[in-house]
Amino acid sequence: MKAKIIITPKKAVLDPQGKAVLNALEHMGYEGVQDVHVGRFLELELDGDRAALEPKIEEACHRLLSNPVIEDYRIEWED
Amino acid sequence: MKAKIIITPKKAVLDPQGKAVLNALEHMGYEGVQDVHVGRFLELELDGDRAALEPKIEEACHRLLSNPVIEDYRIEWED
Amino acid sequence: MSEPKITPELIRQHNLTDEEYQLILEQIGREPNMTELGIFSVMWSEHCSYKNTRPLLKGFPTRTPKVLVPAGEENAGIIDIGDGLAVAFKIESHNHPSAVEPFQGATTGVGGIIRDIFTMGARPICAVNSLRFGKLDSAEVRRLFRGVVAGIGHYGNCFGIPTVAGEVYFDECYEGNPLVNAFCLGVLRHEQIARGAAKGVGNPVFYVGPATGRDGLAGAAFASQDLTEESAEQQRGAVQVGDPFMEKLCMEACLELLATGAVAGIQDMGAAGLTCSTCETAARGGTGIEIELDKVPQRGPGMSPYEIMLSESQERMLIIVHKGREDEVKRIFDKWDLPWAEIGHVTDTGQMVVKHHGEIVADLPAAKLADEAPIYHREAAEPAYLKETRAFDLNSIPDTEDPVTDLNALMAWPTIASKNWVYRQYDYTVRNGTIVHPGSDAAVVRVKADSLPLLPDDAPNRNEPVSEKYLAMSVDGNGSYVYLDPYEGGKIAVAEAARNLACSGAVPLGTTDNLNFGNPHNPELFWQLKEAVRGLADACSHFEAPVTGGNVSLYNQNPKGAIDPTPTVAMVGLIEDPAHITTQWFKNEGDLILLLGDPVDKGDVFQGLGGSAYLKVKHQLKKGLPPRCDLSKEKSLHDALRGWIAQGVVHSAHDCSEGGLAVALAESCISREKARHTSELIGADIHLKEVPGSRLDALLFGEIQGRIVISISPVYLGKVLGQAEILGLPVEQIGTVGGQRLSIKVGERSFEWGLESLHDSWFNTIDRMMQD
Amino acid sequence: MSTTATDTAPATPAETGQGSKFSFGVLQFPGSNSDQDCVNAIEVLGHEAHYVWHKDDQLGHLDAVLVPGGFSYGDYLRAGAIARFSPVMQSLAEFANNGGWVLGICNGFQILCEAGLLPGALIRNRSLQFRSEFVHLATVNHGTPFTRAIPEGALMRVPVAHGEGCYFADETTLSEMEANGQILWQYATADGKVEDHANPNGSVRHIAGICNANKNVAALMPHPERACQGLIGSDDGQWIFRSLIEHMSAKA
Ligand SMILES: Nc1ncnc2c1ncn2[C@@H]1O[C@H](COP(=O)(O)OP(=O)(O)O)[C@@H](O)[C@H]1O
Ligand SMILES: [Mg+2]
Repeated sequence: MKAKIIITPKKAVLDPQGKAVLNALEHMGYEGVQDVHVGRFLELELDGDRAALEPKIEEACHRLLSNPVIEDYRIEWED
Repeated sequence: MKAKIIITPKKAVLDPQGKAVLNALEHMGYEGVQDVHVGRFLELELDGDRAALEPKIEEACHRLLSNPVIEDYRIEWED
Repeated sequence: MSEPKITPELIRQHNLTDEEYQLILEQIGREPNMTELGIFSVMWSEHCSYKNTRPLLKGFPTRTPKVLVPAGEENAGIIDIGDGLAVAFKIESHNHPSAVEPFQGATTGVGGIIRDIFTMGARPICAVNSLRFGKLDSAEVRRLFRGVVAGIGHYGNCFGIPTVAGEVYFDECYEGNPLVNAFCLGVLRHEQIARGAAKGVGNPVFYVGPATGRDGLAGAAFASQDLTEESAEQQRGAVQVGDPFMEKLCMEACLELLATGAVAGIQDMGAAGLTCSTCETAARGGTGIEIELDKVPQRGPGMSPYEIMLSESQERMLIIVHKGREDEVKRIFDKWDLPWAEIGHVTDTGQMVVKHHGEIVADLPAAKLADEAPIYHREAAEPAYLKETRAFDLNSIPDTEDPVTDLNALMAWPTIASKNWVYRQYDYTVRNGTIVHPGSDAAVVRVKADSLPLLPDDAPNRNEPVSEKYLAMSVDGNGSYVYLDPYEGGKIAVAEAARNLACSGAVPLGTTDNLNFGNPHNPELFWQLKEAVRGLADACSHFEAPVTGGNVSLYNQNPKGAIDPTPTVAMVGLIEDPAHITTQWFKNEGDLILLLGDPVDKGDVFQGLGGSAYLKVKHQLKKGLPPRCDLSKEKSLHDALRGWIAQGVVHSAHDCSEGGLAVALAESCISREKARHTSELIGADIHLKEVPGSRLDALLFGEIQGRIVISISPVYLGKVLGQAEILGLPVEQIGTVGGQRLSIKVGERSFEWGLESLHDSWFNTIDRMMQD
Repeated sequence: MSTTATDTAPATPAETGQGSKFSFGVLQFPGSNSDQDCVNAIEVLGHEAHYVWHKDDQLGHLDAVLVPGGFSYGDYLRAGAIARFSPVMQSLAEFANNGGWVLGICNGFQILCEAGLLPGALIRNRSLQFRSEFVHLATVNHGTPFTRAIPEGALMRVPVAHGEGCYFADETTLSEMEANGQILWQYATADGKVEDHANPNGSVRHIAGICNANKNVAALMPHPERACQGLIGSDDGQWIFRSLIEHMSAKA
């Protein structure tokens, strides 16, 4: 079982990385890109009962994996 | 329209971040986590014709957004 | 989008008292609107107005003939270093933001202080930091420590400024309220000093740097429901995120622009961003300023005037340009791919006028806002706890029976242990100027031609060679001493900084200080502040190290109470000749070890144990009278040391601070780092005389002030002792350098430490504690 | 199968008969921060250095090009990833393909790898922390334009300052590089042992610096340009620049 976690900067928080990538894409002539956000991706390989794991992984996301002050996260489960 | 790009280190490449997260999770008593991989997540907000954009974004992934020597990528499209 | 009505509730949320609100009504002769209320609230905050501390700060010595720009006049003071060159330096705190988000809090702290320096027209050449955390055995403290250090490193490393010195203390009083004080120093030629004044009616006002977002609005503690339709979270504002890359470009562009002569005034947007920069420049210029918010680059749609004016988005500057030279701004900022916008102009009305969608949203008297904030003479009362701490009798604790274990414990105590875990995360070699790296008493950097800002193409001195200068700096501040005796503690903070400079061979040029204290409304806490400032001021006068600027951070408390009052003092000194640059570690087998200053205070043999590291580590006590500081003795000691250094006599000099003589000796044996995992260890054989009535713990671990351990070649012994006698300075030979052990004999008793294990516990403790 | 660089290296502008004072270009990207240090080092050695702005594309007049350290474009995305697309990098590729001498340092190494001018890539330090410290470098191949003046067996004490300096290349590439003598420097202990303990970032085979198959493009993570004067801690870094100067003089 896998939990895929995507962590992105909160909307209101400055994302200089996204800006830099956006500028680079524009410079290189890629058109049609309106905005870029850069975040992190975590893949957890898990073993056990999903129902039991879910709240734990949620908690881990909040406490350790993301920084709730500046980041949002979401989890996708895959069996 | 959005292109969501997930970039992960190739298997053969050291993933110290994954290791660190795995250790931290173990340390904090989270059980059932077998392995962790850490990568990057990019969200591109796009405007235009998807069929026309697809090959371009593919190319951008290959040329700029990922480094094929050390990374794999995959793209998910969302309307 | 209607602005809410001003209610008592709203006024209170803006941290304004009823009296202050009355004063606002008097100053503007009407009710302020929401935006104006916000503007007053930030301008009259302690951070911008110093309303609680201004009367105290008046006591600081601020002028000597070398001071070119004194404290308080501009963003940073400036001091002459000779040959037409000058330095600008300042320290600033980012304590509360770092408690909320350690990494970003620290980065934006570093970014802010670097901006203050290049705003003066100076090129920043090095950074220093002073940090306080709770005890390292708490996971939460480790998280904050890790985040802050990574943040400071990230900003400085990316920006390309070497972080060359600092200090870190761990004490439970800082739990939940870490202190993050960042210092930056820049250099410039006298004629390159830039001013933050809006001069020249009609001159255009430019905004340069990234777009304005809702960053840092939480500071204004404001939560009105119908200001915008955005989510509550966005209304609260977002944590400020630092972008060192952007700031590096911004600095290069600003220095390039300043070299053209097109700039009439320049000011960074720090706390209270656009508000503070517009009204302060107008106040300094004796002019008015008018801006249009529609022209301000904005990160998101729908920002209100209130939000735009109060945003603390980072890396932005306000530049007033001589009319007709607008194109130079555009050319240079386009070259650096930086956003710019012309947002207004200088007026002669004395008013700060802000327009939005064609309407006037603020119209306030600039000078009153900037300079006529209320001033408070707060009540001060000697704290009750002092009775108890002073009454502590050192006779109630037994003398040490096992100095070997005690020294090992002190060396491994995080406050004393090597901070290499910290500074190995800081680039300290960039700019090719760092001569003494972190790890000695004071850092030493050189000023060379490429340290200076650009000159105009037609400057007559453009190709003149620049004579190299050598600057030393140290930051110090022992909060426990200040807690136990604010006046003496304040003096000691300055004396220690000066002593560290003397050990490196430098003469003090000036001081910048950061006052980290508790709530000034509490008379006991205000007393601490008042007394400490008096101590700082007396000591700065004594060392002829005028205060060129600084920062006040009040309300530092956690639920258990206020932090220990912690003034951090950064002092900068000058070394004339590179041959005089001195480091703290022993170098040559056979050198003689001398102690400058008395081993113990003969009048009070326990002196130095009160408030000491030893008392905390061994007896878990923060009590007693801290050491006294005799300023004139200190000064003659420093002068004598510099004299011997100039005569080429001194091979190493290290002062005794936390942990006393034994720790200073041990550090002199083991602190020379040559490369990764490669320290050079060299032993010492010490013989101390027993002082009648004294105790072993006081002799080895007492922290009486005014002591320096030096090593010299044996041929100079007579010379040094002879000169010391003439000067009336207590100097004694206490041992020799050499061997593979540190051995200390006291009378008949003898103690020994292996260098490897001393080094291991000192060098690796923090690293080991952080491995989790 | 080792050939010396002098056999294989194509002509450089220096060969066309300039004096003995060589002209080095130092690229400047937005975010470069060791560019001044490179100029400083070259000047200490008595040669000329000129900044080349990232939007310029003229390199032909230069004898050698240094790609300096720093955080080009903030190192956003990946260190060096964005810089490689700037105009000057197109010219640099040409310059290198024509046999021009190119030395990348720190961020310069990252950029050259990203640009494909050198094999492999640089990833996060295994400690996940920035590392700033002096290291010792052992020279693996003394027979290149970048190493020829380094005394046999000598260790160079130079600083590192990077967060992403862990060199990676796959095994095939590494074996090829080794066979070609493209591994130039490895991290060593103070007594010359190449081992894990000495390695500040976790690089494969403790690699600190490499060159291309043609031996005219080299790069390393440590900063030799910050170690060219005893006053700032070491002058061992001079050997690398001296090698290049000696080589160019021999060719001139
Ligand atoms: N946060 C830090 N950043 C950089 N250098 C530091 C830091 N903390 C300590 N250091 C360095 O470690 C050495 C020892 O510091 P400290 O024990 O405070 O010295 P002292 O007691 O002489 O003031 C000094 O060279 C100091 O600059
Ligand atoms: Mg000291």
